[in-house]
Amino acid sequence: MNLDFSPEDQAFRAEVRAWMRDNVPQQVGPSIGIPSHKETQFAWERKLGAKGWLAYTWPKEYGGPGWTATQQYIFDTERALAGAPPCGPFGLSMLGPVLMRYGNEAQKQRYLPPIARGEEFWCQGYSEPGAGSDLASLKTRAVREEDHYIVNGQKIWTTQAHWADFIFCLVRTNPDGPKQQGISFLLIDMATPGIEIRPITTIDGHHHLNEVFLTDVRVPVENLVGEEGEGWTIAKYLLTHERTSIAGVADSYYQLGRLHEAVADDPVLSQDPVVTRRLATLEVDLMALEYTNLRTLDRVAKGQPPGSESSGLKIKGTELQQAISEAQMELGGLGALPWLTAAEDVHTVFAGATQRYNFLRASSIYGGTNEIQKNVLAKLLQL
Amino acid sequence: MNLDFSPEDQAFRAEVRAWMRDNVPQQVGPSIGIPSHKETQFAWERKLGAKGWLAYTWPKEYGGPGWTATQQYIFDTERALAGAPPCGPFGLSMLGPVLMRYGNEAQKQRYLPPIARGEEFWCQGYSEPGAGSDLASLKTRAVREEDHYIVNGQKIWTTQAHWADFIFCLVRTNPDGPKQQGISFLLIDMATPGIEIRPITTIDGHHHLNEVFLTDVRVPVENLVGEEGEGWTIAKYLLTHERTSIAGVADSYYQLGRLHEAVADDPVLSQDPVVTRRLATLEVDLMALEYTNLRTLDRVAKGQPPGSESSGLKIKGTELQQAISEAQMELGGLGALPWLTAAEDVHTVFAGATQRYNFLRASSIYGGTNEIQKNVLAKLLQL
Amino acid sequence: MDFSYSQEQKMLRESADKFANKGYGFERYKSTLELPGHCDSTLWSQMAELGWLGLPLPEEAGGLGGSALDVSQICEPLGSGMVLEPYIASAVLPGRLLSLCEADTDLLGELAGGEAQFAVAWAEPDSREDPACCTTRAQADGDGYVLSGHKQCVLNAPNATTLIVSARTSGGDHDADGISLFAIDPQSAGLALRPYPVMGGGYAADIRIDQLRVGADAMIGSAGNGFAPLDAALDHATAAACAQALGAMNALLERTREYLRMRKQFDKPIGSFQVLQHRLVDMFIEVEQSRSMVMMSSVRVESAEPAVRRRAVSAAKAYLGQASKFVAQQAVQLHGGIGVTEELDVGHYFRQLSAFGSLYGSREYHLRRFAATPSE
Amino acid sequence: MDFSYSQEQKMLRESADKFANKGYGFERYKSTLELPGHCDSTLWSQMAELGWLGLPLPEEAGGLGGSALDVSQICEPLGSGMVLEPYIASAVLPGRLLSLCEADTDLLGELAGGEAQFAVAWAEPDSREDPACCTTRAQADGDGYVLSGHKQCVLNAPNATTLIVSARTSGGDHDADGISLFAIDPQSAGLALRPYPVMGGGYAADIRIDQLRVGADAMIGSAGNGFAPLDAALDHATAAACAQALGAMNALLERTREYLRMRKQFDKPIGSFQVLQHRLVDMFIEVEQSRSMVMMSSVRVESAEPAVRRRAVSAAKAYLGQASKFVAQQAVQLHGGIGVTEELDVGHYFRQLSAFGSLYGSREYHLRRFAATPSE
Repeated sequence: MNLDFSPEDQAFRAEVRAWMRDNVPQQVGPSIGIPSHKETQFAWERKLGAKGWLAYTWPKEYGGPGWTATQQYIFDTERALAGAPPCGPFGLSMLGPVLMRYGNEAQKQRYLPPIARGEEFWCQGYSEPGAGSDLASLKTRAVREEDHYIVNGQKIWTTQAHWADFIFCLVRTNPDGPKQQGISFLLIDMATPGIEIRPITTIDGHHHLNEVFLTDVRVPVENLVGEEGEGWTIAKYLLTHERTSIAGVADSYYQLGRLHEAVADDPVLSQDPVVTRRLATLEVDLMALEYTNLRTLDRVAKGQPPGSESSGLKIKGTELQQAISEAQMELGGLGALPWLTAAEDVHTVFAGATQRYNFLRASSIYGGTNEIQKNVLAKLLQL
Repeated sequence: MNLDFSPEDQAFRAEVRAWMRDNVPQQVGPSIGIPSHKETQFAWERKLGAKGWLAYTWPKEYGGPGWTATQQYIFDTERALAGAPPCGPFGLSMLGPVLMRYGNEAQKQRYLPPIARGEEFWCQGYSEPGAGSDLASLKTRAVREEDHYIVNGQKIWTTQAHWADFIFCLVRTNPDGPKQQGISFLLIDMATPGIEIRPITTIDGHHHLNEVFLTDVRVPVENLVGEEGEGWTIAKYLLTHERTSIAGVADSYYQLGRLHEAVADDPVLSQDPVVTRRLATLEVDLMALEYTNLRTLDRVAKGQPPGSESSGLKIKGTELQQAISEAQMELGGLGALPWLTAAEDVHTVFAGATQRYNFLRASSIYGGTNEIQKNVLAKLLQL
Repeated sequence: MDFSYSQEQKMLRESADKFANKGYGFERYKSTLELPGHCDSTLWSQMAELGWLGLPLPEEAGGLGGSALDVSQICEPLGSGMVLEPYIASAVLPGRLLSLCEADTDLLGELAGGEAQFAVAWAEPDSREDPACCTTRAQADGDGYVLSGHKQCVLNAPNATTLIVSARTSGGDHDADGISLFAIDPQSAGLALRPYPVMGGGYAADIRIDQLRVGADAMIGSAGNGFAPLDAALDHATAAACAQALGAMNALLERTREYLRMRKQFDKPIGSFQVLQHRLVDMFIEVEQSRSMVMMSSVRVESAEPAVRRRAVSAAKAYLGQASKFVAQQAVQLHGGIGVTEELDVGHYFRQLSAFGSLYGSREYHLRRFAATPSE
Repeated sequence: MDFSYSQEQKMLRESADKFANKGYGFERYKSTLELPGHCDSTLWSQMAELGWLGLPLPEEAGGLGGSALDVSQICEPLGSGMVLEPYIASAVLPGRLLSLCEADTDLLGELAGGEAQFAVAWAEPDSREDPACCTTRAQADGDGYVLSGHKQCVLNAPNATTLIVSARTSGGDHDADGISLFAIDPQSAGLALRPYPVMGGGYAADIRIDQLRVGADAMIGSAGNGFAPLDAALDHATAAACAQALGAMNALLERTREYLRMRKQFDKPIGSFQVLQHRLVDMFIEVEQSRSMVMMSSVRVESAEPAVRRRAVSAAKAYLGQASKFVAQQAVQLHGGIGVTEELDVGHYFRQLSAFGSLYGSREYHLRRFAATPSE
């Protein structure tokens, strides 16, 4: 057993850290931990794309750097510790792996390179008003008419649909039989006539989410990924794919570090043993999560499937993100109460804390609520 | 709204307090909060019985003092604050109310007065190895043969069966039909041939519980309470009967008070803000429970049924008892670790803390686990 | 002992229920958020007409001499109806404060009539929630005073026609003695307000006071004796805020219960899942325990004994600080996606209860104060 | 980075698994509780033969030079098999301590061979878990020392043939400098042991030392420099105790899982109830996170950098202090009635984990130490 990164990996870390130090622009480092403006986010992603580091989990043949799992983890850690936001996951971590596995050659050629360069932005069309935790009961219909599908339906909770060039959608191509069957995976250009976006403002006061209405949207059949009816298999593949950064450990270290600094700067809080204890419990919990995450990384790096230790990463990770933001808000006291204040204030940890606290309530809901996660785990435990 | 007791009730309180101060013997005050030896417990109960205060919830006609609900509450509070143990509930709070409502005149005459005087001690024969939370699936059979029932079966978790003169039992008199039906309520003399007691030692290291085996036990038919098959109705009556002291508020105040004193005496703990905060949270939680309890008392005193506020009393009450004992144990540090030490040590709060902590794990299990309690509440909320 | 409400209290509550839940509602709440200062003057006048603004004031001053329990019967419905009008900041707190200082009745009359709006400026960036910590200084100067200092998060200051400011005329920064109170026109030279909306709605301001000159008649009460009435008035405001939070908690409980019964996933109501059932039960128990604490503190805050008053109010605020966060978090969680949007009132209650946690003293502040106040 | 165990470590674990779960078991545990000192000398000899007692000792001293990670591979099975033999108190802690002090090899040889039993007396009633707080004094006297003081809860003292006692030869009561270590025969005049069983099994004693005379050769290591090795050895013992607790936690998880699958109520396995399912999932997650902390601290405790070692061990003990209590409480709760009896091993694991919470530094102590130790 050896808990230290290899000399090569440490050298790699030093390289990434130096690059981040020189290249993360001040206005991109969203100290409140929620996505910033479209322009700054896109500029940052294109900068990474130009460096060849945007699609950091991809092999070289598709425009990624071809890093090992450990390098990917180190990169994401250094990104977070530099205060830079995560890159939009929809093209990178969701569609990318799907196309590499299920896409045909033409689809790979067409769609992967622009994602890796940061030139085309994707969103995800999974959830529907009646299909949240019970995703398989989705109703959006795609009816084939010659060389097109005609798509009708409604998607909801579509993150950054208003930024996106494309959406990948689960649609029902066959209304008969068990509900998991008859679902297909379609790529749709957001510029297609019949697509309407309605913004949903979330409780952090920002516009990240949308409803997407599809009315007689014509989608070329070559935009079908895999076979008709294979959509559920593809969706499940995606859900189990990403395990080494799902816990958000580095982002939590970054936020906890900012809280530590803010407390140290405060003459009263820094002398309060109750506050000291609260920060220590958060840090200890974060260490437990970190080493659990590293155990998973070690398995993945060795080409093994993630072990049972990985099961709790999302649950514990989101709980901890929420607990840290709650501590930021509460220790901020009255100073955390101003709402949606001007940008210059947001860069103190307490001023942005309330928005982060609100924003992060979604973290235990999206991608399968923590309750659903526990149902799944209970099955693994054969209950 | 008025939160203070009436002048009459305050005078009553002063009277009880004075009597307790003069009459609670040192060795009865079980500072570890778990039943002491049979002899001391019985002597204490008979002392209360001689004063006419043992059956403190009963009307005068049955040998109780005929107090109001408020006086009963005050009495129990003063008893607890004086460090005296609760009296055995089986005759007093369980069988007593059952006989008053369902017993015939002969049964009342025979059984109630000795309970009120502390001369006959009862235990409760409900649970069976296969029927814990699912009490209605009990299997102990009572078959009528002329003027006797022949009882065969096994009871478990029978508190103080080894102290008891009698046991009241739920038995199955009719094995057909829905399981809630066919259950009857029988009174059985523990001296009857065919009754065997096997002790169960609990994790506090003491002997409170027993298994009771019944083999061809002959019980006169006049010992049937109510009608044959009415046992389930009677059992449910009991479960909903006692609401005004179920939370154990005063006992928790007593234990928290002892912890406060021990902390105040300790030069390190008394100066630790983390400890101060922990005690404060416990006390605040206890106040919330106390005033919720008082709301129920107010309704009962006015002849109304307990309101929805009473639903959480047992859940919150047991959680708080457990939390206080956990604080006693943890703040005791190494001083709390000696196991089953000599009696003279037990009278410091820290030395008895581990036993209390262990003993109280049962509090969220007996009388319907807290999980079962929440199932019942969920039904009340119409989920 | 009696936990029932008087006929008058029931009528107050009924009237407030009607105002908040029928007359107000989510749409009105959202449109009020569009108004400057999040304040709707027609509603304020209506509150004056209903007698609510004068409720906390003594009868001698044209008020109704209402008790804290009376006030709580208004505040709980205001909370369940998410009414944004600054009833506590502009009526309860300054009303109690002026009454306790035996201030002149003109000010009280304006308050009761709804012509004036008030804000009490006591918190400071370094005061850590303790009204005795006051570094704002009032230097005697001729027949008046010159004030300098910095006040933080003064609720309703942007709407106020009169500010009541605590400033030290003697003593050290942390002394209870030596604090005086001044009624100040917010337009005065030497005052700089930085207004901002507060999470959950309502406006506040940070205030810089720089060599502000006031006459001797600006002082409310007597010199150096401002702490006692300020502390008591803040306790009244805190108890009222707890009642308001209870209203919001109960609304969230009701909405979540309805949602669990109505919303289906996997072909059955999500309320049939045991884990969600128990979660709702936990919320229910917290609401009931919080209700007990609101009753208790609304009565005990009237105690003539400061220690009794402080322990009661601190216990209630500490308890509700935690319970309200639990209820709000679980309400959002159980609503899933729709719970984290601004489209449903659930998210707005969530923000209001989050703000409640930090206003009128955090849980940590009140736990400290509770522990530091002897019980007998 | 590599989280896998070496072949040797796997073999150690297998052998300990066999010893603990096949050779030992609940019946042997209960019969050991009947023995004086809760100690079974045949088992102790067996441990010596297996090489476990010498495992933590350097090869120069006839030991196996095992790492803390090696030791953890013994301790986790000992925990899951509830083995009562004082492996940590009498082998790991004194073994590391003597090695770090470069004590003479005779003592180490006796330890490895199983002829001697040890106990380390460092805690005091007022030391509050900090080994630097030492009021026991060793006064130089001729060519020896005279010791006086009071030691608390000295694990295994009633069985020990040699006590290692910390006593101050210089400095103030709370100074890390000035603490010396002495090897003392427990039969010496001036020593009074008050022995008692500890919750969960095992014996300890409180020790009064009154004018105890020892020769200069009783001192282990050099005068006044005892704190550094004591602190490091205690960290080794703490890491080992965490591994042992992990074994017990995992055993409880397994037993509870089996019980949920087997036990029926309302005509179905209780494991079909969602609330109990999620509770078991919570236990499972806590066990996995605890396992990560045990791995981490078993490696980092070897760090030459005291700050790294302390942070790692304190983090692990603080985490497991809470996680073990949660797992133990839920195991009892989910077992219902049978869980609160001595008839099932569940209740005994529960008591052992309760004791673990207070031994080798409580969660509160380790959180304080963690926060006070700079991270870089």
